[in-house]
Amino acid sequence: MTLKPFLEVKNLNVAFPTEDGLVQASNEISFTVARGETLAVVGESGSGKSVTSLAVMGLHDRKRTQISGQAILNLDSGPVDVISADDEVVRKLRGKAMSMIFQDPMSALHPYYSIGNQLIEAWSLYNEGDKAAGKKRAIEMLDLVGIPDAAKRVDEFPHQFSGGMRQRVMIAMALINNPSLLIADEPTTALDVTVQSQILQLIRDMQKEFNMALILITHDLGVVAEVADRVNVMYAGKIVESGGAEDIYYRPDHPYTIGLLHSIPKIGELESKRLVAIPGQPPSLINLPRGCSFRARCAFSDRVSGNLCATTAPTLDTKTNEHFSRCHLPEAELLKARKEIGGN
Amino acid sequence: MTEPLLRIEGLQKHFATTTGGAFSKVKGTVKAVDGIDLDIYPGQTIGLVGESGCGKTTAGRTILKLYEPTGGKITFEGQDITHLKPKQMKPLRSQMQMIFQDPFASLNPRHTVGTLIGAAFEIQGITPEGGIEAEVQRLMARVGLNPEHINRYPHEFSGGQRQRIGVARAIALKPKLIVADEPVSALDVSIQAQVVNLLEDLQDEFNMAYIFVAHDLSVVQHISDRVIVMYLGKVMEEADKVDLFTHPRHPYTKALLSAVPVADPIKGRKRERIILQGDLPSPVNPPAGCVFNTRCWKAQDKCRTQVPELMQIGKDPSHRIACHFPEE
Amino acid sequence: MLKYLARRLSATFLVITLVSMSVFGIFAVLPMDPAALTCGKACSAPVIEANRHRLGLDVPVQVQYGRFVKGLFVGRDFGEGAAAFHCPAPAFGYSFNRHECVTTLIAEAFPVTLSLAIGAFVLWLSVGVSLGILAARRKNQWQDRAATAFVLVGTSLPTFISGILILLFVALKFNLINPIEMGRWVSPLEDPVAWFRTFIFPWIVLALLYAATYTRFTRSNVIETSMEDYIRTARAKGLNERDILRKHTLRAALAPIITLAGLDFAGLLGGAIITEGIFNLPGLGRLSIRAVLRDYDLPTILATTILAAVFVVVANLLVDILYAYIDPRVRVAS
Amino acid sequence: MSGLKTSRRILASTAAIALAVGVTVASGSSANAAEKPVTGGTLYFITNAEQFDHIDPARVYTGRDIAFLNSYLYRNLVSYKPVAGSAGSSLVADLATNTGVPSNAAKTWKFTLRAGVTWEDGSPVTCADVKYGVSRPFASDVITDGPQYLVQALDIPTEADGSSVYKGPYKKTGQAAFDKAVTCSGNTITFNLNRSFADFNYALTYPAGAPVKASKDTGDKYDLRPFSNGPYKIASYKIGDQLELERNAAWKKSSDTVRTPYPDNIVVRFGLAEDVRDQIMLEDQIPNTASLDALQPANLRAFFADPTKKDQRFNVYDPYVRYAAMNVKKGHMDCLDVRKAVFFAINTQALIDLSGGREFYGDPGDNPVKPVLGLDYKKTTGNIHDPNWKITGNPTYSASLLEKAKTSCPDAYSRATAADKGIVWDISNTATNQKAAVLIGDALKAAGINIKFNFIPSGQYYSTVQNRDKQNDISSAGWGADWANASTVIPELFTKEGGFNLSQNWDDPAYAAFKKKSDATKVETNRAKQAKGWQELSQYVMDQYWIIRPVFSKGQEVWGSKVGGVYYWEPQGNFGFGGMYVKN
Amino acid sequence: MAAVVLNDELNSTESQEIVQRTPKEIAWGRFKRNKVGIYAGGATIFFLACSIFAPLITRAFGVDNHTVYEGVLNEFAMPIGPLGGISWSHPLGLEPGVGRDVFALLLYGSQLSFLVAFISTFASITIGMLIGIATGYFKGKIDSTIGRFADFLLSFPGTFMIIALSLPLVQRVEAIGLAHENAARILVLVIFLVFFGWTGFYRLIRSQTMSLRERDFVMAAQAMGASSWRIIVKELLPNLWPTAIVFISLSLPGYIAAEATFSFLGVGVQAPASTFGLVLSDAVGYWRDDPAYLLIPCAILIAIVLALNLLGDAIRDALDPKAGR
Repeated sequence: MTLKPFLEVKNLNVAFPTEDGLVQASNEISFTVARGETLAVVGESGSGKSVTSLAVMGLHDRKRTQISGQAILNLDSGPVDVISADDEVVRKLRGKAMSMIFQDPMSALHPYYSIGNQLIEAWSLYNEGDKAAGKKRAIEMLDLVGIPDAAKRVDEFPHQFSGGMRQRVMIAMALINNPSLLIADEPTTALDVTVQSQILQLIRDMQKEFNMALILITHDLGVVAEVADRVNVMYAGKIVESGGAEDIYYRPDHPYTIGLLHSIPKIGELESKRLVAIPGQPPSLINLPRGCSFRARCAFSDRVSGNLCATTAPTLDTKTNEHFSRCHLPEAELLKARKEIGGN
Repeated sequence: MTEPLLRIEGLQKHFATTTGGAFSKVKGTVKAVDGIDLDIYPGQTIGLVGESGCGKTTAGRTILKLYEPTGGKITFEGQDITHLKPKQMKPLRSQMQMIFQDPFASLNPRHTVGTLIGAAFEIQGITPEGGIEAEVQRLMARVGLNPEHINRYPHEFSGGQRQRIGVARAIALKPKLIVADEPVSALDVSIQAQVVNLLEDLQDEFNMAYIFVAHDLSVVQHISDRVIVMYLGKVMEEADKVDLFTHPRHPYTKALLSAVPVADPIKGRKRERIILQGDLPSPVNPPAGCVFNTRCWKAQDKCRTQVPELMQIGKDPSHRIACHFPEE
Repeated sequence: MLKYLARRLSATFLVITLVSMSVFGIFAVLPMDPAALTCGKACSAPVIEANRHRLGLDVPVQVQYGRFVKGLFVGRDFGEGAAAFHCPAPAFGYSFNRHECVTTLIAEAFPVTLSLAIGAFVLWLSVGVSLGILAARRKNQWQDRAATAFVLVGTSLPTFISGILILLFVALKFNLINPIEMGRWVSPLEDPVAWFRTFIFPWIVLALLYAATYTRFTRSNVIETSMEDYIRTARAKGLNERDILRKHTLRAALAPIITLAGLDFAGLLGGAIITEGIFNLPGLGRLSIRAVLRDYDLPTILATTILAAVFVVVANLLVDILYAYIDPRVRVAS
Repeated sequence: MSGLKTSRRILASTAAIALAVGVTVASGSSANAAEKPVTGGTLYFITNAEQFDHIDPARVYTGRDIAFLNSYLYRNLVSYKPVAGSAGSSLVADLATNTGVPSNAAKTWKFTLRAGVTWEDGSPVTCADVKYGVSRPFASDVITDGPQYLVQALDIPTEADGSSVYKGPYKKTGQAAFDKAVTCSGNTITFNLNRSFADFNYALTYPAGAPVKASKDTGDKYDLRPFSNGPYKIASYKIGDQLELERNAAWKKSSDTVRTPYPDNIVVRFGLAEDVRDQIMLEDQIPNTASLDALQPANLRAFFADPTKKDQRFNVYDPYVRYAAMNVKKGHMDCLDVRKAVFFAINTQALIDLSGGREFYGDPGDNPVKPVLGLDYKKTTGNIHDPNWKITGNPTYSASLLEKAKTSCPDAYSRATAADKGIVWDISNTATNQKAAVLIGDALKAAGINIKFNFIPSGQYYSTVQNRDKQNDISSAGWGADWANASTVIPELFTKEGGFNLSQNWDDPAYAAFKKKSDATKVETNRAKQAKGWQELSQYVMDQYWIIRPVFSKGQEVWGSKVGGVYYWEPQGNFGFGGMYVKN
Repeated sequence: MAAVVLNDELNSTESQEIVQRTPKEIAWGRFKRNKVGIYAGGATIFFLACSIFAPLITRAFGVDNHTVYEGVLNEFAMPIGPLGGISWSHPLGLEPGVGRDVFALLLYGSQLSFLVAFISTFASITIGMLIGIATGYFKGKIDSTIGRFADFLLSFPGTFMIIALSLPLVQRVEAIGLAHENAARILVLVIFLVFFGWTGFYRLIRSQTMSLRERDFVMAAQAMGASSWRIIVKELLPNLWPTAIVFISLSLPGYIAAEATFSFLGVGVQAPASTFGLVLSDAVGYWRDDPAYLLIPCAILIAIVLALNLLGDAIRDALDPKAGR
């Protein structure tokens, strides 16, 4: 991508102080997204993917969160750093410059207000015009996201919609002010697989329609493969690997990514070979061990010379252009590892 | 193979819906499960798939007689257990067990691991050799838990470990049949494989039969010998795994398969997809005729009026579908 | 919705019937003899018998109940000959101790209790809810702790103590009320200032008690609601915090308070026995207590008890309807 | 104390009765000769009570209420003279032109009505009105609580159960018999009695003999608004709130020799909290106010200790004797030794102190008849004059009496001493009585007597204990003579027919002789002989310990600085309401 | 909102490396951190101990609750000396009118208050628990009937009914010979308090049981062949205890206050026994002359109820950190 990235996240850290200690939820996060580009963030729950995006949206309670680093939005009017900007400035970016949709469409809409009401509210924040104009726009948006009979359903309440329909409503609401960036946080996790494909299709269509930068957060590698241009793989609060979708799927550099790709059975592979499991559990984010946080589960840490994995946290090394990985494993060992696990 | 371990014929489970409130009345019935047949043999795994609300979980629970069946017949090892009372079922409970989806909800947070796993022995009044505690520790070791943690509480374990506790509890009495209800769908991706592998290993070891209830087709494909596809309480298609995945005949099965995202950017994007329109209809008020007709691209008038019979199709005698217009 | 209403209405009616029947039953089986108690000095068996007849207690309890119900719809006659008189519908009976139709007594007492209840209600609701919101917004800061302290003092102080302390050591001590007019019913339409002065201390006493509950309830509801996904959605839309609180958080957080408030209010309408007693308010509470302790005035006892229960039952109904109006989930489901 | 307690909250309803002769102890009157009464203004009365017990003339029986209503609202054939001192006990003609003419050995009484007396609507008060008024108490199902002298004395046959054959003006059953007993001829009304009744005209000071206009009678509801023929009429009356009187324009001074109405309006405020009432009086917050109740003991002391208030109070012996009645019916206190043991054990001093001390509560008495009755009172022997009696209680002597009872009446002994039994004492449930119970219980325990208290809600106290089945072993009570003759005390309290017999003494072996003597004394027309009879009967009552520890009680009244013309009206034991005015 | 994310993160990152504690330890740890709770607990123990050891304590002070002291009241039966006769021998002064020791009256009075409160609380809990579990677990007709009955009960004016009915009921209890005097009065009061009080706990337990029985662990037990009895006792009860404990701790102060209120209204215990309500209703008549007699019992009653409330809050926060937060 040659475009100037719309969002530049630089060295973002988010931590929550708790009774038991400081939870380092995201750690040294840097990435960029341009308009029209889809960045997928993959990782297990607790890997810090939601925390990062919420930080970009400025949705963390600053009193209870320690945030450092930068998240710069390159707006037409000039760059704004969401992290350091005033609450009021950030608020006015939300919904307009950047929007977000959430995992659970069942609870993300206010149960007491009609769909139309909630859409109009979002619209009127950034548009002059009376309610009728807002409603017109709301119906238009509902139509666009594929709600049948939108003019009638606009007055209905969330509980009268199915999960898939609600997610469409959420998308309509997020897009009603033509945002430049859409963050979709596990938008299909709560949905059935047939509905999931509808929604993914819709998100793709919408991205084209609005030429947005899209950050798609998910744990489902299948979903990522279908929509992502680039992929960030997160583990224990850090980006462990980042690259183009094909790089990640065909040339994974990090043992975690490799393991992940092979731990899921693939449709069509009918011969029942044993799955490759990543042993152990993800580490606690409190008092993370020194060194590589994946070390305890990594099958190859013994192939790294010395005690490097235990003592030194790997940095995000550039392997090839725009493909980074946080691993001490030498190139040769890596190729071997790919073969050993995946057989390709 | 001779006598099936378990035979299900025309199993039905209907729930009454009420109006709620102080003076509730029965409003209607939800036909959560409306006619399932299956035979399962020792060592076999049958996958039960479908989207949420299709009745697969209810089916699993009804098979284990955790719900009283509304209709049909359940035969376990030749014995008709359809209408056995809970007390009469008790001795059979050691033969058939269940693994639950949610490892948080299925373990009583007030009990230690030892109590949780040991309960099976206690309830059935069985004292294993060496005592319950030793046996529990042996089981813990078998499912990959540290036996020293016998006195810990569930919240001290991660999700994957908890699911291992659930598995240990289910296999404690060496049952012949286990209904696994979405056993990995609540687990993190990296953990799912661990549990799937464990289940496979245990099956090899004890020759148990599994009824594997899941919505994730890829996992079902991986673990099952035979697959039943359900939609709104009804069986749409059933076939041996290979047949079903290579040559699905029901439009719904086909759509379901095509909707599964493939973790391969090039292949995945090139793939021809069938995107079903609309949502699952409400089970309270299912469509007339073929229940799938509202979302089926091939639906004709006949589909809206006539309920298709579940019939054998193709060469394989065990491949059956319920469709007026099967795929080629 | 109409069907739902009809069903609820008939259920409510049934409950009211059951309540009135059981109140009748309970008082009928008691070893109290109102006829003997109102017999007076020249008491003898025939006089007691005559009294029993006069009070309508000489017939089986189901007949008494039948007369009661009939009286509610068509009115009732009492006494004989020149001493006869009529209580128009809805007649709750006749109090021979107060020489009035019970309906009249209730009609006189009700505005007092209503004033007490409404004022206290407004006060406790406004204080309780705003304190609760403040505490929730300033969670774990001094405002929260102050509100918590208020809650604890409020719940710990029985009304009979707070009432007496406020009456003796505040109102009387500093001449804040006109003693000879204390508790006298003044219509707010005629003299709003006097009305306010009559009720302000009772309001404070009741509000102190109830506001505590509401502070606690509001606080936890606001905190809980503000953790809801849809609040995050509102924030993600770009809504400012004030609107989020006003339009999104409070709407959902305060809806359950309707149930609580409705029932508390209805409970108070039946009479605040202690507060009315302490502040001399001639409301339903004092009417009923007087009927028990001074006269054992059975018709009044029955009427006030049934009425108090009816308030609660009807409030239940209204609260449900109101809730259905506020919460579309309930509305559409029914 | 345990005598009749005019409860702190509610005036006990049935037994407060007027008395003829009073002795003023402290200042009896504020009527200052130099001061001229002022006409006009509003006079307030305040009370903790919720209402007057009754204001229907046929039903009112409380001294205070009679004094109040008689002064303002309605007139009797005869009235007590509205003056201070003993002169106040003399009768004056009121509606009648004379105080009654007896004949036929005082079995027939004639009164002639005064001309020009009118009702508040201007219609004249007729003989028929008086006759109708007298007929109303016979309707015992409607007209409850009033005095029964007329019902009992009029010459009308009775039914087997003792009730009159005449059932009152509403049912009119037996009307002929009544018409024979009370006759009108022009302005003269004649009462035919069934016995000699030398002081029948005193009985007519009760409004039960006052006229009622038949067309205005509303039966039970007449108790809310009686039709006035006095100087005031009711502007409004709401129980629990207030009674407001305004001038009756139809009343003419010329027709009334008794009343001089000064204030324009009279307002009685009911239901004031005791603290509020006391505060108003202590701080003189509303100076044109008089309290209808005595203040709470502590506040009373403060009021009387304040020299600036010396003209705003009096403290007098009231008409009452407060006592504990022994229910001597079999199975109750049927053992003289036990009765005596109870009496001698009690710490009288503590009880009197509890209720205000001798200064405000009263003195230990020795007689059911109060000394203020003069003729009929004679110091008795025994009881408090017994050398073994100690004012603070004598548990030793009491124990020795019990020891005697062990053999003389073992049943009663075991009831009184066994831990699981015990003597049950009825008492109205007031804060003071709760404390009295503690004191009594403590004192009796020292003597080895096991006492239990049955607390009864004040409003229901007398109706409960007068129910012979419900009455327990001992009942606290109080009684005052209805007029200056012990015929309104001894027969009322100690004969079966009496209206207030709490001793249930008719099974006592001594009863027959007692009853015979009482009946004879009642119809004795020689006043000196009669008095001797009462004295002997009183001594007998005390010897039998049918009642114990009488207290000759005191009453206090207080009023504000702007209230003038206050005096103690002895026969009613209360304010002389008629003279009160509001100072400028 | 941040907290939601925080919780998610924490739950999913729990691993065996963190030293974990049992639920009891967690609750206890949370409780220990709450200073107010600790003080309130201390105060509660103090008040309870004072109450239980009333005979010993009063003996140590050389007083008792039944002796009518002589020479301590003046001729108007008012305590001699300042502050209602407070002195070394009578630390809280004397009862005007009678001359008993206020300190002893209150100590023994607290015994009755605690007695009524404890019996009422435990009876309500027991009934509510039994019926709540039974109806919540078995559902069906009985459940809806009892539910409606509970609604029905709630519509009655409880306070008034207690006042109106207690006297005749006490008489009846005495006539039957079930109990006498104060025992009968306490019995009737407790029966009333429980009769109108069990529904609250019943609803709580019922709704909790309903949600618990839908939890998979109940089904897991059923799948193992556990009887309903075993499920109730072994699976449900352990999860209901915290609710019960919280409820107990929060209803005790309520019942203490209620007992005092009813004594004040003349329902319940009567002289010569004493309770806070009796002493207070007596003291109201003396407030001008002897304010100490009113204010001291007031302060003590408030302190007890406050301490119990604070303790209840602390226990609730410790056992059920989400409620009320």
